[in-house]
Order: sequence, then C-alpha cells, then structure tokens
Amino acid sequence: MSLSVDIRRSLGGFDLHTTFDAPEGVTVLFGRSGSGKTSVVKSVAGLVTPQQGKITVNGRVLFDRETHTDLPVHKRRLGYVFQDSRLFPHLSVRDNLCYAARVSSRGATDPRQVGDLLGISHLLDRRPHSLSGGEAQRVAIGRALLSAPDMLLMDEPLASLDGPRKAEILPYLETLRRETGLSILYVTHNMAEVARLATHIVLIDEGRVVRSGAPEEVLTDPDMVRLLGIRDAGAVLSAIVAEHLPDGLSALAISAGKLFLPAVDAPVGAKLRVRILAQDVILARSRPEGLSALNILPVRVLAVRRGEGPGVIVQLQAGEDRLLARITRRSADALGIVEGADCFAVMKSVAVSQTDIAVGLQTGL
Amino acid sequence: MSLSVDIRRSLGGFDLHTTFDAPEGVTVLFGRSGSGKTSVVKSVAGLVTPQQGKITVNGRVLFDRETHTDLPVHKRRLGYVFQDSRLFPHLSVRDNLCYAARVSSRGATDPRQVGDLLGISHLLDRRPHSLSGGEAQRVAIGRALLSAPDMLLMDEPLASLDGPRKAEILPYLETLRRETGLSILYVTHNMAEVARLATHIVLIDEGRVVRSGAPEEVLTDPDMVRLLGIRDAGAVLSAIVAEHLPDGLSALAISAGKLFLPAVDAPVGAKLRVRILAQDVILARSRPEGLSALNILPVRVLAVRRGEGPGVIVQLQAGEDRLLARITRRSADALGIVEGADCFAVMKSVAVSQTDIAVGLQTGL
Amino acid sequence: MIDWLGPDEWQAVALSLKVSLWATLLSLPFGLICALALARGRFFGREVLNWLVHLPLVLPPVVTGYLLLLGFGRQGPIGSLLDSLFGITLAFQWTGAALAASIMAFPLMVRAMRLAIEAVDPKLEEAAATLGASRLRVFSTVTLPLILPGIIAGVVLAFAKAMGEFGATITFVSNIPGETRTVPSAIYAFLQVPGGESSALRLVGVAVAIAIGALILSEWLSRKIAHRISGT
Amino acid sequence: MIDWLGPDEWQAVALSLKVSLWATLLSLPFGLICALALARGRFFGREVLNWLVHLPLVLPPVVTGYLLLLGFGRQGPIGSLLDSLFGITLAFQWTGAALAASIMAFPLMVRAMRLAIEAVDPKLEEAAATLGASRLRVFSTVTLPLILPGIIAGVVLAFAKAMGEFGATITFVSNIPGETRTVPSAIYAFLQVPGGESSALRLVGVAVAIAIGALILSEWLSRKIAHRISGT
Amino acid sequence: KADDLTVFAAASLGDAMNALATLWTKETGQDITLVLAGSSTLARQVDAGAPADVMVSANDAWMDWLVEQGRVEVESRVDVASNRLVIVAYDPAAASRDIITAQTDIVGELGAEGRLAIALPEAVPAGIYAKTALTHLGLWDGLSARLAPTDNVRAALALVALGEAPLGVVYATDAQSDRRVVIAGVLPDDSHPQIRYPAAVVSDSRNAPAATRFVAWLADEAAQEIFARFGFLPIGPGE
Ligand SMILES: Nc1ncnc2c1ncn2[C@@H]1O[C@H](COP(=O)(O)OP(=O)(O)OP(=O)(O)O)[C@@H](O)[C@H]1O
Ligand SMILES: Nc1ncnc2c1ncn2[C@@H]1O[C@H](COP(=O)(O)OP(=O)(O)OP(=O)(O)O)[C@@H](O)[C@H]1O
Ligand SMILES: [Mg+2]
Ligand SMILES: [Mg+2]
Repeated sequence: MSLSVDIRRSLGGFDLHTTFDAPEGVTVLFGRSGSGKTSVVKSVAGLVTPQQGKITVNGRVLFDRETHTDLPVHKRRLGYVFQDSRLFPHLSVRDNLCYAARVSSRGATDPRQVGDLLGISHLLDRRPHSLSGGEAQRVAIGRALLSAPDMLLMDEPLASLDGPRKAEILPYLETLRRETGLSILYVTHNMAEVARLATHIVLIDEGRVVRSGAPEEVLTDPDMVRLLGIRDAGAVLSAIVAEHLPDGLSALAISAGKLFLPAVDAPVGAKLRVRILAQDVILARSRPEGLSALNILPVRVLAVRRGEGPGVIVQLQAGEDRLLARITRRSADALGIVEGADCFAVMKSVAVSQTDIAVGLQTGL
Repeated sequence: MSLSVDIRRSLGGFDLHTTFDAPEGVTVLFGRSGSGKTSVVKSVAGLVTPQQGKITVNGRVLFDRETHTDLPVHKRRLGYVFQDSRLFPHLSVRDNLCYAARVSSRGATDPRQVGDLLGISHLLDRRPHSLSGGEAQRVAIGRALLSAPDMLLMDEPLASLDGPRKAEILPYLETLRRETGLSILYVTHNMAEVARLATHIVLIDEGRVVRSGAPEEVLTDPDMVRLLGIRDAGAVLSAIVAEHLPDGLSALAISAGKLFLPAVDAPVGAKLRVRILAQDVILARSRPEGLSALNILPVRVLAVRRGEGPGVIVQLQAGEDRLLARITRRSADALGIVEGADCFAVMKSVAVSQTDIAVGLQTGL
Repeated sequence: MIDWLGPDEWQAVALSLKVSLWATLLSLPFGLICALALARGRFFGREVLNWLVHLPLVLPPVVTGYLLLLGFGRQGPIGSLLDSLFGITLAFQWTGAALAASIMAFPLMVRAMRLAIEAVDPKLEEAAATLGASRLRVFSTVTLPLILPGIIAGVVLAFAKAMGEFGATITFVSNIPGETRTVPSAIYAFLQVPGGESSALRLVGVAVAIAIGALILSEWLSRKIAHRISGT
Repeated sequence: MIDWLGPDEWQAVALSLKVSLWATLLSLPFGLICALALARGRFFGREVLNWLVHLPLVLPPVVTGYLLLLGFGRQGPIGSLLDSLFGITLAFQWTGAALAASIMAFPLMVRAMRLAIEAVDPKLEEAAATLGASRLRVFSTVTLPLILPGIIAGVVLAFAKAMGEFGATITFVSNIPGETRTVPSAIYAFLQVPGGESSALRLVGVAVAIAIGALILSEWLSRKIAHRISGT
Repeated sequence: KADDLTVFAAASLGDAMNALATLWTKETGQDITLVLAGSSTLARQVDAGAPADVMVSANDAWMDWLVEQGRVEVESRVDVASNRLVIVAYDPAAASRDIITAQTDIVGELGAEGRLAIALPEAVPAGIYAKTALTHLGLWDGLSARLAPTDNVRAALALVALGEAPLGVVYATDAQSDRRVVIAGVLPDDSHPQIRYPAAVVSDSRNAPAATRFVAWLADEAAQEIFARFGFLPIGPGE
C-alpha cells in the first residue's frame, strides 16, 4: 500500500472520519464541494493534525496517534500543489521553481525540463504578481514536481487551466508516475481527470469514504452512477496494443475482440486501460452494417437499471470485461433489451479519445 | 448591442487589443490561459484603465477615451464574480450577501432565495474563513447576484465547483438572464459551460479577438475546431418543442425532422438550442435499423476536412441547419463519404443532454 | 489605596488621564487622515508630511516643547490666531498639555494605523466598489473594519505614550498643579529633591499600571477582532 | 560646514551616530526575537514580555534612566554581575548610552517588526514547509524576506529615536564629553547656559537632518522591496 | 593623563566652568572633562560610582545628601560662587533695579491672565529659593495660584523671553544675558538663604590630590574673577 489513511477530526460541526488504503499510482479523491477532500489532503501533509488515527506513505509512518508519531511537515517529503498557487511573492518564477533545492538536499536545480513541459519557460524571470491565474498554478505545479517528493498531493491543481494546457500536463503527470513510481493523491471535481489519471478512486461524502477501489470497479458500478453524475458513468477495460495501422488507427485487443482507436502512443504489446462512457455506447440486436462506427462488439446483457428519468443503465458482459450503456427506455423496450439478451455494442472509435486512455500499470489493473 | 468593447492596453510585453460587440444574453469569453480574458473583464469593470478605446453597456458609456469619460467602478452597476472569491473576512456570509444593499440603494436585502439556490443557506451565519473553496465561491456569486447589476461579469466563477453544483447553478444563471434580461460576460475554460450558457462567443488569443459570433456559427465552423479543441467541436441547432412523450422523452422539431431527447423543461412551442458534439454523430449510407439510437436524420455532406490525425471532420446539411460529425478516415473511405453524398446521421438521444440545451432567446438565435 | 497617594498625587493621576484621553481622542481623526494620506496618497509633499509627522519622535522632547511654545504660545502665530478667532488658549492650560501629548504621541499613532492600512488587500476594496460602494462607503464598510485592530493599537499606544510624556509638556505648559501637573511632571519634581524617590516610585507604579492596563486591553481587543476576521 | 559646528559639537554628532548605530544593530536580533515571540509565540508570560517591552515607551525617560542606573550601574546587581563575569562596564561609558538608547527605542523596533510578521501569510510558510524547508529555513527564506520592509522600518525608527534620546541617557550615563555627551545632551547643556540657544538650534538641525535622512532612506528601501514583492 | 580631572557641575554653571577649566589647564597642564547636568542627576550618579573627581552642585541640598551618603570628602567642601534672584519681565518698560519688598504688587504686574514663571518651587533650587524669598516677603500666598512652574530655571527664563509669562523669577546670571528680557526687580538677599554653589572632592576620586587642589583653587581670587565675569557673586561671609 502506498498510502494508508485512517483519520478522525471534528471541526465546527464538520466531522471527518476517513479511512482508506491507496495503492501506488494516482489515487483520486472525488466528492462534492465541502465533502472534506481538502481536509484529508491537509491531514496527510501534516498541515492539520487529526484527533485520532494513523497515516502511512510507502510504509513510512507520518502520523500515529497511538505512538505519538507526528512527523513535521517538511520531513514528510510530500509535494503539495494547493488550490491557490501560493507562490512566494518575493522570488522570481525561477527561484520559486528551485525553492526546494535551495532549502533541502532533495530538489532539482534545473527548471528547464519542467518549465518547457508546463509552458512556463518564458516566464522564468517574471515575478508571481504579474502572472495570470493559470500561469501561476502551472508554476506551483512545477515547484512541487521539482521538490522530488515521495508522493504528490494535488488539490484541484488544474481547475484554473484551460483544456489544451490540461491535456498537456496530464500526460506528464502520468509519465512522471510511470518513470519515477511517484504516487499522487489527487483531488478533482473533473471526471475527465479522474478517468485519465486514476488508478484508484476514493469517493468521499460528508467526510466519510463511500467507496474506494479501482476505477474499473467503482466506475462500472451502476450504484455509483448517481454519485458520479450520469453523464460521467462509464466502464474501464483492460487492453493490449495489437497493431498500429497505417491510416492512423491502432487496434487494441480486449477480451471481447478488437477496438480501433486513433493511434495510441504505446508499443505493440503494451497494456492499456480504455474508458468507454455509457452514453457513447449504442446497442443493436443484430450486427449493424454500413455505419461509420468502427467498433462493434458482441455483448450479453447482465442487468438493466431503470432510473427516474427516461434512460436506463445497461450493464453488459463483453468477453471478460464489463461495459455500461445508457439508452432510452423506449429503445430498451423496442429492442427487447432484457437480462440475458445477446446484442451488439456499437462505439465510434473516436469516442474513445486519447484523454481516456491511461497507459497501464501492473498495479490497479 | 448590450456590450460594446473596443480597447487597447499594453502592459509589460503583453498587448491587449480587443474589439467586440456582444448582444444581450450570455457572452462567453473563451481563450487559453494568459490570453487576456481577465484583462478584458477588468477593463469593463473599470478596475484597470485601457490606454485607448470605448466601452458601452446597454448604450451607457462606461469609458470613452475620446470624451474623457471614465465612470468610477461603483457607478458602473456591474456585478463582478472574481476568480478568487474575495469575500469580506470581517462580515458573516449573510452580511457579505447583503453587502450591496447596505452600501447602495440597488441591492436586495433578502438572501434566502439566492442562498437556497446556491446551497449556501445553511452557511449564512458562518464567517468566510471557515468555508471551503467551493462554498466561498458560491457565496461570492450570490453576493454579485444580490447587487442587482445591469450586467454580470464572471471570471471562471465555477472553476472550483463540483459537477452537480455547477449543474445546479447554471440553470439559475439562465433563468436569471431570461427573467431579468440580465446580460452576462462570462469567462471560462470549460466547453460544457460555453455550450450551455453562451448566446454569443468571443474567442480571444494573445489579446486579440479571433472570432466573435453566435455559438451556432462559431462552434460549427470547421476552422475553429482546432482552437476550440477537437473533443469540443460540435454544432448548435435551433429547435422547437413539439411534444412531451409519456416515457420521459420530448420530441423537438428541427428543420431536418425530429429529435428525441430526455424531457426538456420547456413548454410545447418553446424555442430551444440543441448542441450536438461532432464525436457523438455516427454516419451511415443507408438508414440503419434495430439500433438503440433514436435519432436518425437524413443529411447531405457539405465538406470533408482531413486533419493530421486519423479523423476527419464532416460538415453536414441537415434541413436548414448544419451539423458536424467526426469519424475516422477509414470509415469515410469505406462508406464513400465525399462532398455531396447523401447519408444518415445517427445520434443517441441521450447524447444530447440537459446541459447542452439552452432555452432559446430571440436574440442570438 | 486612597491613603497611599496624597490628594495632590491623585489630582495628578486624574489630570494625566484626562489629558491623555483627550490627546488621544482628538488626534484620532487627524492620525487616521494622515495615515491614509501616507499609505494611499500619491501627492506632492507626501515625504514632507511623513517626516513632519515623525519629527517629534526624533527631536529631544524639550526642543519639541520649545517649538510648541514658539508656535502655539500666546505670542506664537498659531496661538494668537486661535485666541483671536475662537478664544482658545492653550498656554498654561490642560488643553495645551493635551496638545503636547498628542503631538508627541502622533508618530506612534500614525505609524500603527498606516501599517494596518497598507496591510488591507486592495482586492477586497475593488470587490466592494463593484458592488456599488462609493469610495467613502468602501472605506467605512471594508477598510475601516479591517484596520480596526490597527486603529486600536495606534490609539492605545498613543495613550500610553501620552501618559508618559514629560519634556515637551512641561516646557510648553509648565507644571501648574491641577491644570498641567501630570503624573510625569510630578514624578520629575519628586526626583529633584533628595529622598523623593519613594514618592516618585509610587507614582511610577500608578502610571505603569494604567498604561499596561491600556495595552492589555488593546491586545485583547485586537485579538478578539482578528479572531472574528481570520478565525485564527 | 566644518567651521559651522565646533569640534566639541562634531564630537557629539559623531558620538551620537556611533551610539545610535550600535544601539540599533545590537538590539536588532533581540528585537526580532521578541517580535517573533510576540507575534507567533503561544507561551506563558507572553503578556508580561509584551508590557516589559513597552515599558520604556510609557515611563518618563528620567525614570527609565534612573532604573537603569539602579540596575546597570557599577553598584547595581546587573552592572556588577556584568563587570565581574565579562569585565563589561556600562555605567558612564558610551556603551551605556547605547544601552539606554536601545532600550528606549526597543518598543518602536519590536512593534514595527511584530506587525510585519503578523502580516505574513502563514499559507506561504505552509507551502515552504511542504517543499522541505525546516522551520528555520522557512524563516530565513520566506518569512525574513517578506518582513524585510518591516525590519528596515523598525531599525530606522529605532535609529531615529536613539538619535533623539536624552532623558534616560543623561540620567543613566551622564553627559561626559567624548564618552556619553550625545547631541541631545549637548543641546541640553547649551540650553542651560545664557546665550546657548543658537548653538543648540544648530545641533537640532543636524540631528533632524540625520534622522530624516534615515527615515527617507528607509521609506525608499521599503518601497523598493515592496515593489519587488507586489509590483505595486 | 593621570592628572586629568572629571568635574561634575550643575548645568547652570556651564559657561563659567568652561572658562575656569580652560584657565586651569593653562596653569597646570591638566585637562578637565566637564560634565554638565542637573544637580540631582549628578548627585545620584556620583552616588552610583560615577568616575567624577569633583562635584559642583547648584544647591546645598544635594551636596548635603552626598555628604550623608559618604560620597564626598567633607573637609574639601567649599562654596565657590553665589548668585542672586531677580524678577525678569518681557515688557522693556518694566525695567528696574528696585529691590522687591512686601509692598511690590507682583500680582498687579502680572495682569489678569499672566503667570509668574518660576522653577519648580518645591524641587528645583532656584524655585525653592524663590518660594522662600516670596514667602518671607509675604507675597507667596497671593502668587501661588498664578505660577508657571518649570523643570529648570532656564525654562522659566524662556517663558518670559517669549512673552508667554510677563514675569519670572530667575538667577541674575540668567537674566543678564538674554536681551529679550529686562530685570524688573531684585529679590533681597536676606529674604532667602544665601544661594551657594558648593564644591567638593568625590571620595572615589582616583586623583584626589589634584581634585583637592582644584576645589580650593575655585575659591581663589583668579577663579572668583571668572565667576564674577559670568555674573556670579563672590562668596560672602556665611550666615
Ligand atoms: N474552521 C472551520 N470551521 C467550521 N467548518 C469548517 C472549518 N474549516 C472547514 N470546515 C468545513 O469542513 C468541510 C470540509 O471542507 P474542505 O475544505 O475539506 O472541503 P472540500 O471537499 O475540499 O471542498 P471544495 O471542493 O469546495 O474545496 C466544509 O463543509 C467546511 O465548511
Ligand atoms: N503586471 C503585469 N506585467 C506583465 N504581464 C502581465 C501583467 N499582468 C498581466 N500580464 C500578462 O497579461 C496576460 C493576460 O493576463 P490575464 O490575466 O488577462 O489572462 P487570462 O486569459 O485571464 O488567463 P487565465 O485563464 O490563466 O486566468 C498574461 O500573459 C499575463 O502574463
Ligand atoms: Mg477543497
Ligand atoms: Mg484570468
């Protein structure tokens, strides 16, 4: 276990009582505003002290009420990216980035690589007050990265970044994690970030963990659909890169057959995770012909959940994997989609886009 | 014209030169981080003074270099929601909300309605320092709303809110606009917010307006796809509510036929806008049968844009409207999708969700 | 306790309190205006105002007293003006003692307030303006409450300083029992004669107790307000 | 210019500068520690420390000088201890004048620094800690640079006050030419004899010029640093 | 140098002591360091072990106190100068060398508002002498509510010089030098104890022989001439 949290803390009517174990990789803390995500992250960082409990990172005990262990913040070796950027106003961007190297033996002294990556190299000689909100937050991320932490804590780090920048930074966080084994505890409201980054999800509500597990499980659990938001429901499949095709597509082998995606940046044989949103799946009783959608998989209906709205969530068995589909009740009735029915799932290849592919890890898959 | 901006301002290497006219409704300023969005909004509010130019709101001149007009901030009657919440730390949440009423004759004194709406009624007696980031921002929004402004300026107001909260607040902003005729200048990175709220879009890049127009035009312009981000490309159609069906669907009449959507909250006969993402559209040469997708429209191919990737953007004529579809080159070749070809566009009804429906206005449609 | 100090000494204590209170309260608005001008003003002569305000801190008090005498005395230009226009006489009156005390305490008051004003986040004032508050309203509803701890600190510091002021006061308004004989003047008188130390020390005790009481009160008030604001 | 003041007067000016500089520099670390303790400390006796620091502001300077004489004189408990342990004598030495000046200036220095420390956003210090900085490092790399304007303000204010200090100095270490006869003491001596006013006024001019020079320098420095930090 | 002397002298003697020091140095080659402050300050400092060789006080009280404390050599004590109290006025028309008597209408001279500037009558030597004298003349009760007491006699002089107080009681030495005031009357010598400036050798003096010689020299003719030049009176035959 990379991170193990078991804490209790009451403050002014809000009662935090959070227990979860997170494996290596990216653990996403997900929950509504005011549910206690920041409080958990602060407890791990040592910025607030829980009244009860124990926190360990990679087996290192950071806090243990029982043994009166309470490592000071600067010895916890955790990089914290705050909701607000908290840049040092008296230092240039460069000195902000290299701050960790200056105050400890850990940090890196060359900000260029990280600077290029976050698109802040041209800002190195500027001062924080002249940066826009997004620029400041990128510098804050770079500063935490350059402190060479055992684990990164990120509290909605991308909330103030625009889409293209997010898309640029996300793969770097993945690379980082893959190449350095760096684990991340990541707070976000954004499902795309969850899907892209999470190797583990902790759903938190009113200070309590309501679900903790691999994205494959948590995201494909029809019971979680309401908590996650209907638009964000979807399944995560394991896949292996089978072939890179000349027309810019890649074929991925999954247990139910083949998926065609826009070229993925992974060698043949690499393990991947693929996320397919429930609303992107069309069902047909017979194999449809002459469609622009390339991916058609034979599936069997496992369960049909009716909600209050006009839609139903259909859980499907696709080979050894599970899929979710969201269709109208009208269609379900018209096509006879009932438990045990065999049918075909139609997905546009492009609906499974780059940002929903996470290059796989041994852990969490 | 509700808002007319024509300003020039240079600061430390950054050159703002922004000119646009925005109709009533919600004008979304969209652009990457550091492109100058906040600078424009601040100029309108009077917090920074442009070196050149003129700004009018509803015909009222706020700033005019020529005539040396420069209304002070508090006389501009604009409600500003900042990127950071800027709550008054010495006042309770209630007093923050009622601040405008206290200092001017304009504001409303009863915070309950707005409080309930933003989910902050239980916080009224709290102090700002004890609020979570999202809670604070909701209070800031409420405070600006309660100042009864001529126009709202919102600088990424929802960036720190979670999905469900966003979804709760967005319709309120729409209602507000509809019922009070309140115009909003809205800065966001988030395409969902753009699609949901915008009656006008101003695309800004490096301080300059690259495109300004109705969402129908801007979003369906294949040339804009790159700037907007490929995943967010899509078309906006005008529709009229035709029928509310008993199984929770609504039928909308569009120029090309009928669309079935989850029940929309508008009376029969109401005008709506419907956004259909390019990636949610499947093309078929012959009308497909036995699919769970309810919406199948006959269309004609207007243009096929090949990009660098494996995908192509297909612009389609659907009745009098235009649609965009993103499919793979492989499918385009296999199905013979070329200019002038007749085919069918397949869309899942549920792919057009609540949040992509904007209840229509006379203006901007 | 009543016996512990003689009636003359009680009179000095009462007078010191009166003089210091008036000195502090009357200089409050001017101090606030000065602090605002120094913190926010961008006018010509700002530097000059700044060092004028600081002058009493730097000068030996006797010199300040002498200058006051030159300016505010019966024959002094300001003194005679005040006299002819409003019939106000400062010389040899407790009001003059209050003037001397307030001038000596002024730099302390202004500094404390100025620092508080400079610490106010202008972003909050911007926000208030967008909500329709005129500059005056912004000041009274945002700036003022936020600098309240600084104002209290400034006022109390000025009060404490006024309680201890001696050199300028005695030079300007002399040492008239019941009128201008404040506690420090009384202490001085005791110290001038052999064996007067114990009487002097009793008065020192009273002065210190009052000043410390005021300081503790101000700390407590500031803390309370700060708590309301930041919750820490 | 050289002729304008006599050699004795130049000596007094030079001595005042020496005494004030040493007084300021030596009290700097203590002032900083006190300010930190008062701003951040949560210890028992914090209030007591606070009012001890403020005492010289409240007391008539003569009393402070008298108390110093009692404590730090040759016969005084601290004075004799310092003498026997380290061979340091303060009584009637310029070092004693520096002590008196620094004690009188101490409250001003501590207040300025304390306010600056309280204005530092603890969130920045938290951020520094998460980046691996120990408390000491956080202080030296974040807190200290951010409070630098406050430190400068405190130091310069203390310096100006030390330049003007008279009552405590003359009472504690007397008025020995070349050793403890600072500018204010010289002014006093001039004022005590018939016809000395013009000499006194010349010295006042010098003292004011030096103090104002220091104040202007500090304003300028603070502004420069503040500009680097906030860009305003 | 070993023979150099440090002389603690009441500040009001400053000018005269300066001239005396110069002369002494010329005669003996010994430098004199002159330390000027209020008598009370100097006395307490001598008591606290100040490095003084000679103490010259502005009144008997502090010298008596030092004797009590055993801080000065009693045998060396000698009065070196005397002074006279005068009433000074701001108004040049009031100039007069008349002796103040019980009939003098000082209150009348003060006018309706005016105050009599005076050094602190219960604390500062000049004030104590003045109070004694005015009491002796039976004028005190009428004046006690019309006083402007100051911390030292120079400040009283300044009040008159600036016209803040129409009249003041000061030493003759102070009155003669300030052209802004005129002497309006002289307090009779017999109305108060003789104004004396006693000098003595400090017990801890590291240079007692020279100090003893210096104190004795102050009473000599040459020194007395200098005192006279600054307006001081010669020491009369004590009472
Ligand atoms: N000092 C305090 N007094 C009372 N309640 C507090 C205090 N600090 C935090 N809370 C409450 O604790 C809860 C959790 O706050 P926290 O900041 O951890 O939420 P969050 O999940 O990070 O929210 P967001 O997504 O809006 O940032 C909130 O309801 C907040 O109001
Ligand atoms: N004082 C300044 N000196 C130099 N450049 C500045 C200054 N203030 C702003 N800028 C620059 O102006 C540009 C526009 O800033 P602005 O805050 O308007 O961007 P934005 O579009 O709101 O960005 P974001 O989405 O990150 O909030 C940025 O490149 C910023 O670096
Ligand atoms: Mg949070
Ligand atoms: Mg911005």
